[in-house]
Amino acid sequence: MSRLPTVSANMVWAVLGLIAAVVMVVQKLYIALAVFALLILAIAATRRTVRGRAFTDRLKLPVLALLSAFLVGGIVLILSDLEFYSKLSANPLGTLEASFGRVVVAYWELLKGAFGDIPKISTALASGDRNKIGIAFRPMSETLLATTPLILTGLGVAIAFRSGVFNIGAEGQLKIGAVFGAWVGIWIPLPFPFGLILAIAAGVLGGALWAFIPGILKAKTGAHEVITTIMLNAIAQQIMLALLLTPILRPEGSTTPISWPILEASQLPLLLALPKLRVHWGLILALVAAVGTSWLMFRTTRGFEFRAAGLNPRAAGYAGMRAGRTIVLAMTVSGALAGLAGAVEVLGTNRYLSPGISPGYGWDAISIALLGGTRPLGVVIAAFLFGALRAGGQGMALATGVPIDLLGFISALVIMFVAAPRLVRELYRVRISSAAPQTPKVVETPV
Amino acid sequence: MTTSTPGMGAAPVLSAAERRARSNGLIRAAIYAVVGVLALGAGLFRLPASQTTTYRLVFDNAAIRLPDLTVPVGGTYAVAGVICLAVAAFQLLRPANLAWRRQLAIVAFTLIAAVLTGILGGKTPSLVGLIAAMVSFALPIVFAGLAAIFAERSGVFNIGIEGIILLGASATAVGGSILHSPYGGILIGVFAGLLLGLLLAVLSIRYRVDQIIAGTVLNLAAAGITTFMYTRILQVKPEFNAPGLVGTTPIPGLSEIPIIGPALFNGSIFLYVGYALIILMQLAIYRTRWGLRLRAAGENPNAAGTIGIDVLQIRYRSLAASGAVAGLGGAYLVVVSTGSFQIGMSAGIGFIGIAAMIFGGWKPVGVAMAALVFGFARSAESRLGTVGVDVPTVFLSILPYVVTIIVVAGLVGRVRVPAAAGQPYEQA
Amino acid sequence: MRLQLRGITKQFPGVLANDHVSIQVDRGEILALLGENGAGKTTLMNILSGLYRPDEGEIVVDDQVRVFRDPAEAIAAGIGMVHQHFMLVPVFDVTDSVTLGSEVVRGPLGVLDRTTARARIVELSSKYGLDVDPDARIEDLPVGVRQRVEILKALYRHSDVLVLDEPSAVLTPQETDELFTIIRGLAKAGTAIIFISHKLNEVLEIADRITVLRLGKVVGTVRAKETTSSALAEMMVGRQVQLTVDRKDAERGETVLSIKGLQVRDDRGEIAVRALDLEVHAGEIVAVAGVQGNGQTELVEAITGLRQLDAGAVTVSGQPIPFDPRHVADMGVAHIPEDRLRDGLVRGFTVAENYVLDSYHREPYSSGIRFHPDVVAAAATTAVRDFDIRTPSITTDVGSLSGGNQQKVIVAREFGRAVKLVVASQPTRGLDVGSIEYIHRRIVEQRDAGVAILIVSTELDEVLALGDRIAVMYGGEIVGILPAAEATRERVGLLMGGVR
Amino acid sequence: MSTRLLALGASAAIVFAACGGGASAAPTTAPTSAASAAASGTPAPSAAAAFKACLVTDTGGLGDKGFNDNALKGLQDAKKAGYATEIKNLESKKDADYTSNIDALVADNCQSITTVGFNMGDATKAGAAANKDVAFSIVDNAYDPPIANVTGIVFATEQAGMLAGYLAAGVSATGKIGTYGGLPIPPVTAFMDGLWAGIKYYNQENGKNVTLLGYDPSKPKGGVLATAGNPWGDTDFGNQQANAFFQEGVDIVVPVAGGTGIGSFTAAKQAQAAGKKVYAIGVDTDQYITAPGFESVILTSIQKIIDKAVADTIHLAQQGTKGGTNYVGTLANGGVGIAPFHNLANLVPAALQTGLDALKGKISAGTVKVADYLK
Repeated sequence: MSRLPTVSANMVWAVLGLIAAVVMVVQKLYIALAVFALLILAIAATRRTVRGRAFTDRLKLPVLALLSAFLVGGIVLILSDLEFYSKLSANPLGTLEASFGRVVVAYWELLKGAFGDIPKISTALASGDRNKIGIAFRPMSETLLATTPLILTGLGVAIAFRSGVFNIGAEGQLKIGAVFGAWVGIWIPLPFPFGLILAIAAGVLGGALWAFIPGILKAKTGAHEVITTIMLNAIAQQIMLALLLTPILRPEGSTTPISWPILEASQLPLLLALPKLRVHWGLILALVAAVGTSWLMFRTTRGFEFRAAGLNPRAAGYAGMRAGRTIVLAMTVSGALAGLAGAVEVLGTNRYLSPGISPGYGWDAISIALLGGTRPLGVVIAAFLFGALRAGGQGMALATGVPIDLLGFISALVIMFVAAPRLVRELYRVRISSAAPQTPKVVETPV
Repeated sequence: MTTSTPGMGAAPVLSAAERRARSNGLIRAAIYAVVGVLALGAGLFRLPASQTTTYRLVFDNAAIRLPDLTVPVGGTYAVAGVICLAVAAFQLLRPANLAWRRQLAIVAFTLIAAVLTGILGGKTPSLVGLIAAMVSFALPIVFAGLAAIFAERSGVFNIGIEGIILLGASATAVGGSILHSPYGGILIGVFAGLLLGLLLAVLSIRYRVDQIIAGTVLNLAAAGITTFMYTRILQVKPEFNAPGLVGTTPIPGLSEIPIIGPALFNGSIFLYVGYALIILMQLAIYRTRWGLRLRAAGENPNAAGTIGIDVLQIRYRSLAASGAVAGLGGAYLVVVSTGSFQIGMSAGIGFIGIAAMIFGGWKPVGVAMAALVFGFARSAESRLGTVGVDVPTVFLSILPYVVTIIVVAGLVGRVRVPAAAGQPYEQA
Repeated sequence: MRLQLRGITKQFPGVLANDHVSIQVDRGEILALLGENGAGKTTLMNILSGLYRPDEGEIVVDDQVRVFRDPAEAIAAGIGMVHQHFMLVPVFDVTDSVTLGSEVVRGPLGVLDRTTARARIVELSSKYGLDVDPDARIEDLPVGVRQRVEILKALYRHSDVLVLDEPSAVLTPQETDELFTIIRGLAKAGTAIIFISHKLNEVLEIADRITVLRLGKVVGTVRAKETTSSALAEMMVGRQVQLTVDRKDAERGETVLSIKGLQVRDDRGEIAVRALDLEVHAGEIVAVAGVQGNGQTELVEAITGLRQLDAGAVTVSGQPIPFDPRHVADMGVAHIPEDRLRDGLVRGFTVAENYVLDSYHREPYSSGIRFHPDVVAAAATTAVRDFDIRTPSITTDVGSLSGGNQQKVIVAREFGRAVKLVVASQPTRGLDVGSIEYIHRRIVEQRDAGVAILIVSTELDEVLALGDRIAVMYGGEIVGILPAAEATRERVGLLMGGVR
Repeated sequence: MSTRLLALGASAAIVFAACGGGASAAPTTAPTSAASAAASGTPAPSAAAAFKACLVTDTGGLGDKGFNDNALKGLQDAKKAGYATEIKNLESKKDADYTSNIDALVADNCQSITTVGFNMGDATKAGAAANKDVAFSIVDNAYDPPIANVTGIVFATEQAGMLAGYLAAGVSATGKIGTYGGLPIPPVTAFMDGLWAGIKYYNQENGKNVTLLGYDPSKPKGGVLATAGNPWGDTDFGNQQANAFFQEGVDIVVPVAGGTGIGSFTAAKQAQAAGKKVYAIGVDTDQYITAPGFESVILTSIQKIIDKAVADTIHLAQQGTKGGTNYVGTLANGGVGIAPFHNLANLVPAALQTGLDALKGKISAGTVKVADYLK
């Protein structure tokens, strides 16, 4: 074990960050990249006060995890390029450089796809053309749109984690929420806010119901929620598909698995009245849910119970809290948020239900909850990041032809690195607060 | 929770576990009885005696010919009812929850058979085909289930099996194509699975990643990377996705046994490897030093560690074995059922394998039986469609999942999970 | 054979667990390792058994320096451990449990030869008088037998040195006597024994020599015949110890806790407490003595609303207690649970949050569903001052405090409100002497203020020091209640073993 | 220490990669690289002949060896043929991507956008309404009334299916044909309707009693579906299902379930190896070509000539026709058809070929209608 003073490690980071920042600015690369580099710089250089260190320590892990994941993703990108091999022997250095270049361009396009293109934005703003402005801000709007369900499912999973239950059933809860929300949104004609509210409530109820099942089974029989939620995910998928093939959701005589459109009065209105900007009030709902979750977890007695149960269910029981009720409640709230995500997708983004409702939001939610340290604010930030990945992937695919699936792989790597602080610590030899993101300890239960 | 075990009744001599077992037994008996009475009633009074289903017992080209078996639908229901009632009576006479899995399997099997016969009324389906499909559907589930057993018996909860199957399949396809041999592909697939199992072990043991998260990572990464590689490489260069096929090897004589011969003795090498694995694992887990230590690692790793057994090594090896068997499952999908890698071809088999492990009581033979029950459900589903029956099949599709939930919830009997499964073990 | 540990040093983050510890034990000798909790005894033994590697120092077996990289090497060198927490696999039978790791096998595939293994166990069992059924399942065996299985494990491996870590913690005096007979027999047969304990009397009774550890260092080694318990106690805690608490006589008031015909079941559904009657009055301390596992845990859980009553009645000030710990707390019952980190505190929560763990839902900490962290912070600040809790701040994770301060957080929480009855289970287990004195003083203060106090402890010294009346539990029943004046160590000890 | 150095090296590599990439991606160099073109931020003023054609695939996406892949081929062909100077494609992963992908392509200055699948019907309609200057087209969907800047590309798949059914009925020795689908949706059932009609027609013509297993237009809920795991990629199911058919005496199987079908081809190949004379009929594209390895199995394929339709639509768009019509691929206009028999031509006797030609003529002429044979 080397016992270099930590300062030197920090200095290394600072210098690295500085170099990266300078290079990026000189090369007219994107400002966001420079900001990213500055972030590392800041982490390295922050004064080592107790608060400051805790803060930077908390940031180091996610930042390094992201960095590592993108590094590995880049290597995969190079290695999956068949031309790379054929050219390598002829001109090794040039080929390597070109490949590295392609990786950087791919990531660069990812950023532009996620946040927009600054020159484009400024020209659009200058022109004052609503259409152009809409187009220029579209990437940002798409990122926020993709962020919305991720915040909600991420919050749900985070609440469950914090309360000591492993909800990996957000995917199924989202689908049932979507089915419930769609059903009400299609069939119950009420004037504007009421139809919408009822449909949202239905979605919340659906998700809550679907999470209540594993919750009550765990509380009453000890059935391990990981198993039951996996099974319920599969069942939810089948139920959704089956219902989409019946007149319960689709027009009589229709042969496509697409539901009726949601009634106008039950749709979530758009947030901005500019063309191309699809981001809708669901985002506000998600942010409110985040504030609400924060309030629930830290400012209510229920939240106190959830957190206590997550850390030490036995002591919580001794202090008079009801373990079973907490599990059921935490699962239900978790599922309600996932159900809300499903409803928001149906009522706001798609305005109909079809089998392609979720690309795996429920699984991303696990990454997001971990990456966000199971804190509401962290979840919002992590969801934004994943939303940016999802939306930016489109830009990357468009400009460079790199399949979006690379990002699925990269996001899996992000969870791996975040969940393995020791790995990151070993790779980079940096000090990282040993407090790993909180995940429920597996409690001894019969399965 | 430990603190709130509600005391049911006040029978003083019974322990809580026994009381629970007895009440479970009573519930089971009651359910069997009700179902039995319904089936019997339907068979005797509701269904027309004239309606029959004709099962064909042999394939057209079989050496040994048997006449078709014509069964009355009502009669089948009645027989199913009688069997259910018999199981109920047996359960009542033997109050402990002995062999509840077996009871459940018998009842489920009988009922599906009766319902199937009913639905197929008037048709002439092939019974031997139904059974052959049951076994074929069961085989990949068996591999996934055995992989799950390896991991969980050693104390690691492996939900990454689905991902390992998918990656193992892609490795088989690419490896077999490069080596121009499906058998080479199998080896590569198994080896890839082994490496992935080790990766899971390194993550969960060395880097203390929560086992469930590590498995989830593997599943997500597998889905992402295989799709990425498929679109980027295999799509462009299909020659990397042509590993070839492994043929079937009928066992002379045995494969001619009517009804079951074609199902059990006319398969690819995977079928026979599957048999060998089931038997060897069953024996090894309960009869050998290796098995004893494996179980100790999964039940109480501290006990094993303090007497000098290297628990971590056991877990590393078991996960490697788990990965290898899952990889074998992936290889099966490629070189037996498809001949190439396809996106998403694992289709949930890894999760059904975990379900089979639970239903099978963490025992290899149990897994085989559970896989047959699940395989039967799928086989029935497929057969119904084949002969053109107008019923939605969603209920058969979700059957394995629902059964698993019922089993893990202990609603039908007590489930005994390896005590340390899912818990990290720290070796100084 | 002679075993020496020379200059063993082991550092854990923040703790120097062993600081140049040297001990020696010879063939046929019984060496006791005496020390308080946290003195470094268990660390030392884990080093000896190959679970930990020492930072410095060496292990010498018969004048050869040995390095144990894992338990297998220690076992091969003839060192057998009986751990404090039994290392057995509940679902295995005795034969499998004993042979695990040193299985008898046939053939290259390692097929288990259970017949031979079983025969050897039967032989060993009868040779040393252990009386163990080789076919019984571990989970069906009582603790005393499980311990004998542990000893059998060591014998089966031909251990020349047998290390027993706190072996009597779960045994009745009678079982302890039986154990001592076995140990002496083993020593006579030539085994070297290391006997780890924090109980002075036991150590004096069994050991030939006694090495005392304090804060990771060896304080000294004495011959058992040449020392006294008070001398040992002083060595152990580093100063003159007063094992009694200054207190006035009890002013007994009205009945607060009344238990009649109580029957309670344990987690497995077995009857743990049967036909138990007990009363605790205001202003008195009733101490329940008994060996661990005789129903005390279930009794306490029944009184505090954590466990359902099977039969009988428990009332506090005449009101029956419900099966709801919160409701019971609201009736004025304070509970200090037996294992603070398992039952009493939430690690990961701050000191302030732990301070309100059972009152967070009440005014002024909450109103309705709203929780007020600022109010809690203010209250916790006061409590930290009042109860002398040494913590960097009230936002510190309670898990990072010392055991004594953790216990003070619980005491502050439970005594910080008006209570009629205090139920304290093992209130000083594993604490240093200073904290023990502090907590005892607080308990007596409560008594003097007219609170009824029920203390459950397996430490005879604590029971004798605090109790105005001493009740002894055995097999789920109270086998005797003695006034403090009549409670001698001997009488209580006999009752603890079930001898009325 | 060495690990630390390694980590440093890796980090440095990122930075230098950034330098290298930045340099090589500078706007002025390497105009052929798609990456650099996009990296330049604002589009370069395009030459008069420049035409950018783009494609959005459905969820389930590429790799289906079916309509998504085939539509992409059409796009690529359009570029080869010079109809488009630049092409782009985007994959959809979820419903919400449809609109997003269309908008992204519009923002990327695509002049023609093709979407694939009826799922995208609404998104395409909305996109077309918002971007009147872009020529849209959609595969497997038509609008009534047509939209001015959308070309609906639909196929009378059932016509080709009917030919295939007739062929299969003529070739089958056992008199049993089997089919199954991924989901019971029109693009799938159209194939099956065709098969049903073709078999029925054959039976009427020749007085035979060939039957179709796995589908009956009068029982819409029935039929075999591969929905349990993954409708379009559960190859094991495809294999098992084909075996189930073979066991029921079927000797020609027609899987209509994307990648799942590969499993059925495999089953047929295996059955052939075991001495059975069984065959399969491909769908969407000529799977003899697109699913290599099954040359001995694939009798023919029921083709929707999507690639040509897509390429032609792009050509029209390039020439200024933005839409306003629905293109219906029929036997008559060559938009649908059955693929050549390739290796298995010897299975089709001259008489059968004559019958096929006659039927094709009648369907083309409208004297035989599929719908009449669905009862």
